[in-house]
Amino acid sequence: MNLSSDPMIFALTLGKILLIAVPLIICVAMYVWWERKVIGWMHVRMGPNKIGPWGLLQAFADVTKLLIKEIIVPTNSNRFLYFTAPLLAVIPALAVWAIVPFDDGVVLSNANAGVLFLLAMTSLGVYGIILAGWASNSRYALLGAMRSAAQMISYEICMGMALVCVLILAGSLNFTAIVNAQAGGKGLFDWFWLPLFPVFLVYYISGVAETNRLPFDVAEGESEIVAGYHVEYSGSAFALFFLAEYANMILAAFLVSILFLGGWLSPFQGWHLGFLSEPSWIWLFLKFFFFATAVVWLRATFPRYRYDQIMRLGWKVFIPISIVWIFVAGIFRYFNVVTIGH
Amino acid sequence: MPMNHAVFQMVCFVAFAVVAVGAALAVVSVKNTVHGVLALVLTFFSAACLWILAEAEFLGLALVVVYVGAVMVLFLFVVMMLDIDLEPMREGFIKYLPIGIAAALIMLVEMLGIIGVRTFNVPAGPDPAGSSNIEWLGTALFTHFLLPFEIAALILTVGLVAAVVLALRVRTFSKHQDAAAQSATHAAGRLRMVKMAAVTAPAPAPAAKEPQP
Amino acid sequence: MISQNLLIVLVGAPLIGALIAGLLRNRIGRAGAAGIAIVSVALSFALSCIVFYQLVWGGAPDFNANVYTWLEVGKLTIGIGFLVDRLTALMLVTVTFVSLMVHIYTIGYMAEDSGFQRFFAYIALFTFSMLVLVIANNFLQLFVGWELVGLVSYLLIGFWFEKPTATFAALKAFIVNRVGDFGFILGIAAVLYGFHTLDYSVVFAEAPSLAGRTIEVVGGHPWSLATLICLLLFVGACGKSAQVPLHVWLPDSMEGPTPISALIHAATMVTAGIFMVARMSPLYEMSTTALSVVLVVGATTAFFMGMVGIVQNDIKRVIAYSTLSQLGYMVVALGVSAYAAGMFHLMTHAFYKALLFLCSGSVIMAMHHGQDMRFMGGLRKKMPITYITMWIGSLSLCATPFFAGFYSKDEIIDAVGEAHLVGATYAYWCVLLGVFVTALYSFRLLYMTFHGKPRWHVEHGLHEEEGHEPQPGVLPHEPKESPLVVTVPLILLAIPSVVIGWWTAKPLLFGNWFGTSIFVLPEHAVLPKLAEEFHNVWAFGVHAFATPAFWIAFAGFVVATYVYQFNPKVADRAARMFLPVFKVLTRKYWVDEIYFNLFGRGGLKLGRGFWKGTDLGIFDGAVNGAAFVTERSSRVFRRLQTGFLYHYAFAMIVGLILLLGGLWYWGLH
Amino acid sequence: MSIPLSWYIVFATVLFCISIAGIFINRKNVIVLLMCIELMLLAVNTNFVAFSRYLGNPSGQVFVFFILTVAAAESAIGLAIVVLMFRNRRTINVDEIDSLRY
Repeated sequence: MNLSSDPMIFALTLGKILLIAVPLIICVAMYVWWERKVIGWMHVRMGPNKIGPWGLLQAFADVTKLLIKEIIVPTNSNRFLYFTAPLLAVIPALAVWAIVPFDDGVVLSNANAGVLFLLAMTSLGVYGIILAGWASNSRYALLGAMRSAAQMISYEICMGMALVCVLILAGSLNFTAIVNAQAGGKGLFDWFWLPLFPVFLVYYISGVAETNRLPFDVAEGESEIVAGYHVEYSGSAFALFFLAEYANMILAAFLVSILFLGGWLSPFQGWHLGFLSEPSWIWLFLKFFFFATAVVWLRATFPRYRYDQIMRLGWKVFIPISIVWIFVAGIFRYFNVVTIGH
Repeated sequence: MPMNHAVFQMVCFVAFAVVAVGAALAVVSVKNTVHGVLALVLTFFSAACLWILAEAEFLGLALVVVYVGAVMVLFLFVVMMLDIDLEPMREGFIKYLPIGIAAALIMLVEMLGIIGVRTFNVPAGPDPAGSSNIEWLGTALFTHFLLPFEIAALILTVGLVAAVVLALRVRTFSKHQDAAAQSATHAAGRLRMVKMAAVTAPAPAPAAKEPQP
Repeated sequence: MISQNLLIVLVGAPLIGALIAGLLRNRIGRAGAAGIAIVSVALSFALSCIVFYQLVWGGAPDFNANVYTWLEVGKLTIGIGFLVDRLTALMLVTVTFVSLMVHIYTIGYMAEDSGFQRFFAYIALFTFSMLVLVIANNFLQLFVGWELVGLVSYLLIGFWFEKPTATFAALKAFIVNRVGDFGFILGIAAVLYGFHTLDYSVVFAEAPSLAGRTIEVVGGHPWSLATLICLLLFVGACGKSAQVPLHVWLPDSMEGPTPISALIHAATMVTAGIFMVARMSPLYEMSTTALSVVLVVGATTAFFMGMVGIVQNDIKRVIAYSTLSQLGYMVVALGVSAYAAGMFHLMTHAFYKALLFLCSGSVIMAMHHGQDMRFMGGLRKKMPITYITMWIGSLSLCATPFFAGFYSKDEIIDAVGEAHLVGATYAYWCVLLGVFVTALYSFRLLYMTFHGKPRWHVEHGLHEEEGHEPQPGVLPHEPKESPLVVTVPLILLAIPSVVIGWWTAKPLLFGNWFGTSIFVLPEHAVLPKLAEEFHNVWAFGVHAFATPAFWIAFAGFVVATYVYQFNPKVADRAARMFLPVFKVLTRKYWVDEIYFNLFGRGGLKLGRGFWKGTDLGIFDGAVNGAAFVTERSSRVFRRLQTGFLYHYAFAMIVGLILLLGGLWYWGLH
Repeated sequence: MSIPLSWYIVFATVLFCISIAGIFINRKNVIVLLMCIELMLLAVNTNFVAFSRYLGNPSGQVFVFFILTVAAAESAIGLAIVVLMFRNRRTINVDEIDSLRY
């Protein structure tokens, strides 16, 4: 609350927000480009290569096109909600970044209840989707919204459970504290992915599923319901959904790196390899890059699940695994099997 | 002009409170129930902010997670999916409006009279010693209130089961895939191998004996 | 140190065994149930031995701790805890050993019974209950164990629930025990009143403070609190240990399978009362009145119940009355503050009486479940092991010098002789003459069963006839010695019946072996006086030949030998000659008839009166009237129930507004 | 903490009264009734939170925690009942739900 006491600090905070939001939006654009490039390579084709060097400016061109397109409002739709929905989708997706740390101390708000904030914000995302589907006055959109919302809620549960495992081990709801709890002398074996290996996988896969990415993208399955909840959206309204979805994907990759792979800690920590053993934001971004690329990789590799299979995977496989692992984590913590922090 | 910390908090309180009250008025008065649900979401959200202002961060965020993120979504689902004819629901709205307002006002005056005036100028208690609100609450919850906590967990489980049992509808006539049955099949269930002698006597062909027409 | 976990396993193992054998009885089969029960009890026995060793030779201090807090009511905290001192340790070993023997014996005895697994579940459960009872460190846990053994006893007496006599006997045992338990729980309440705690250690430590305290149960008549507590508790002991006048259930309980008679109604459960009184010695020492009552009741039981044993024809009933008589001896010992002697007799009795019962069970098996001694005889050659072991048991019972029973019983008689309480003289004559009676019925039983000519005959092919009512004395084939699972426990029990006194008599009786667990006031102490004349067990045994007790017992032997071995006609003539006495004895002093007519019929009449007058008239009238008024008035009131949610909400809110207004108007104070 | 306790009390009271008015005027729509009840609970919870903060005693917030739990279960079951009711009677109009009347 100190931001109130001085207009300078107020302005500074505003600047920080911009410093996070603008690169994030650029990152989304680059991520789209990178996705198309990687998939292109995997398909043995070129990918975007016309606009800018290696097609780098392709994404920006697409954005420009979207922004200047007309937004078509379907007849008999609920106009107010139709325009509110994309905002409801994008605001939480951006707001989460307030508590994501990029290095020790480099975070907009080092809140104690960071993880709770994360849960609160991610649980808001579902509103944009339901409202978009309902307000569009379209069967396809409504069905897509239903699927999407059900899928998100389901996978949020196992993500929450997986988070609980991390919280039990780290003993804190603060992201910086969680990362610091993974510090130690055994390099990457001090990170939580090792004691929490099953929930690490659960968390990552749930992250992919929650963002409705392949192979879990039945919500927008083209062959069945055209494009999901945003089928009636066009122009900048659609761009907002797009932005929200990709920001969420980036967030998921970041969170996996922070929660399970030591954030900015070096994989060689404690091994006395000079600068290689030092913690640095570069490590965090390398980890993030790996997981972000892995999402694309998954998309290029796996066929789409059937809808009931997705739900079964979430409810009957992931949730039981993560509940069991909560007990295991509790046992680890109680008997000090895992060393926490230095 | 540098703003005082306390004044800023008060401004925030007033802002959130006004939004919350306005949204609550909308909840009880809007025509479209979907809008009502959304207004209620806004009320909850503002109330959560007010709680956070009162340094109850955990409960504020829990309110968002539990109510905004789960319960209200459920409401939204139900409202959207049930094909409700809203017109008869509004009957008597105008007729009962004065009664409702009167009752609310009387209650308001009475309650403020009883508790409101007593709370003016109550100084805040000491800050909970040093620790964060979450630790504070957690310590209380897992020591003195451990049994109620477990009972609450039990209640949630019962609620879960009850909701499923109530809303579950087994469609007997619809055709659907039974994934379990599908994956449980194996060759033996589909194909029966019958052992037969390699050579059998050819059956007498009755047709051959009949004269061709 | 005695480990707490060890004790938990010790007590818990039979429970686990019982649960597995009982709940999974169809899953694990007969062998599985028997195996699990025997293993669990054997484990308990082994651990009991370890505890005993640690306590007696290992120098471990007494164990007294709460394991679990059961409930807290106000300032009263009741836990589940263990108190293991020498008294408890002795009981642990005795209980688990006899129980183990009975378990093994049961394999043979119950081999053809369809309730085999159920039976094992019950006896393992019984072992658990008994352990809970003896190991308790507070009154409530003692009571829990007390009730549990009562329950299992009920289940086991009525084990053959198809037999009406068995269910009747079970019911009788249960009801008579209720009377005792009622007194017992009142006693516990009195303890709570007097000490504000139920913990043994606190109660015993504060027991001397009871001395002058009184309580006015009936206004204006102050009663000594100590006497009240002790007498109420003794009522419980009377019920469980079958003392006059609550003895009636024990002979009938012989309807249960024989292993049960051995385990519960001879060796362990019935001794719970003895154990309890010994455990409460610090309380009993505070009240000479209570001790006198205990003494007289015990002496009466010892003599008069033994008399009934002489005229019984059912082999098990003879032993049952013998048990009553021996329990009387133990109670007598308690009454003269010779608690150690009582406990010692409890232990020796456990061995030889279990032996006698199991022997009789063996005979019964040989006679194809015929129990009438008039149709036995001449079995000596047919079943030598049973014959010899039963002789050993009987000799021990009759206090033949150098046998285990001798040391305990003789000591009790001597102790009574030394005592100066009110009623001590009466008690002395009772126990002295009781010795004669004991010898008489013991040898009568032996002669009628094993000696003389067979009074049975064999008819082959009897089994084939379905639904054939077995005639007494008619056997389908020759009686033969029982299998090994039966005879081995007999032999194992026969050994301590002979020798256990040789090493234990001196420390237990005179060596202050029980230490602090038994408390005796110096002016009551009779055993130390006897200790002055005691040199060693051999001299004690030889000295017996100079005591009246031995010669009286010998007289009993001679009479029995003459009458039942050489000149059976004398018995009939004696019966005719002393017809009134004989009738009194065969009708067991008409106690059952009195109870039945007084309590049974009287209760029925009372109940009928209540039913006709009070229940139908007053209560039903009130209830029906209330229903009538309700029905009529609700015809009016149900108009209020519109079924509309908003009407209810409206009523609630109006009520709330009124409530708040009232609160505001009259103010909050 | 610079906001007076009375502000919270007034706020909660106003919220409570609004929900009472809501129950009166939306008397036919079960879902709005349920929402009004949630609103009432929110008002009560706000009081709890404020008092807990001002007394420095965590019990109030623990209570809110339990109320949230029970209320979540309650609305899940309530909505399930509403769905069931709609499925069976094609209406959620309170006026038509009167089969429990004498």
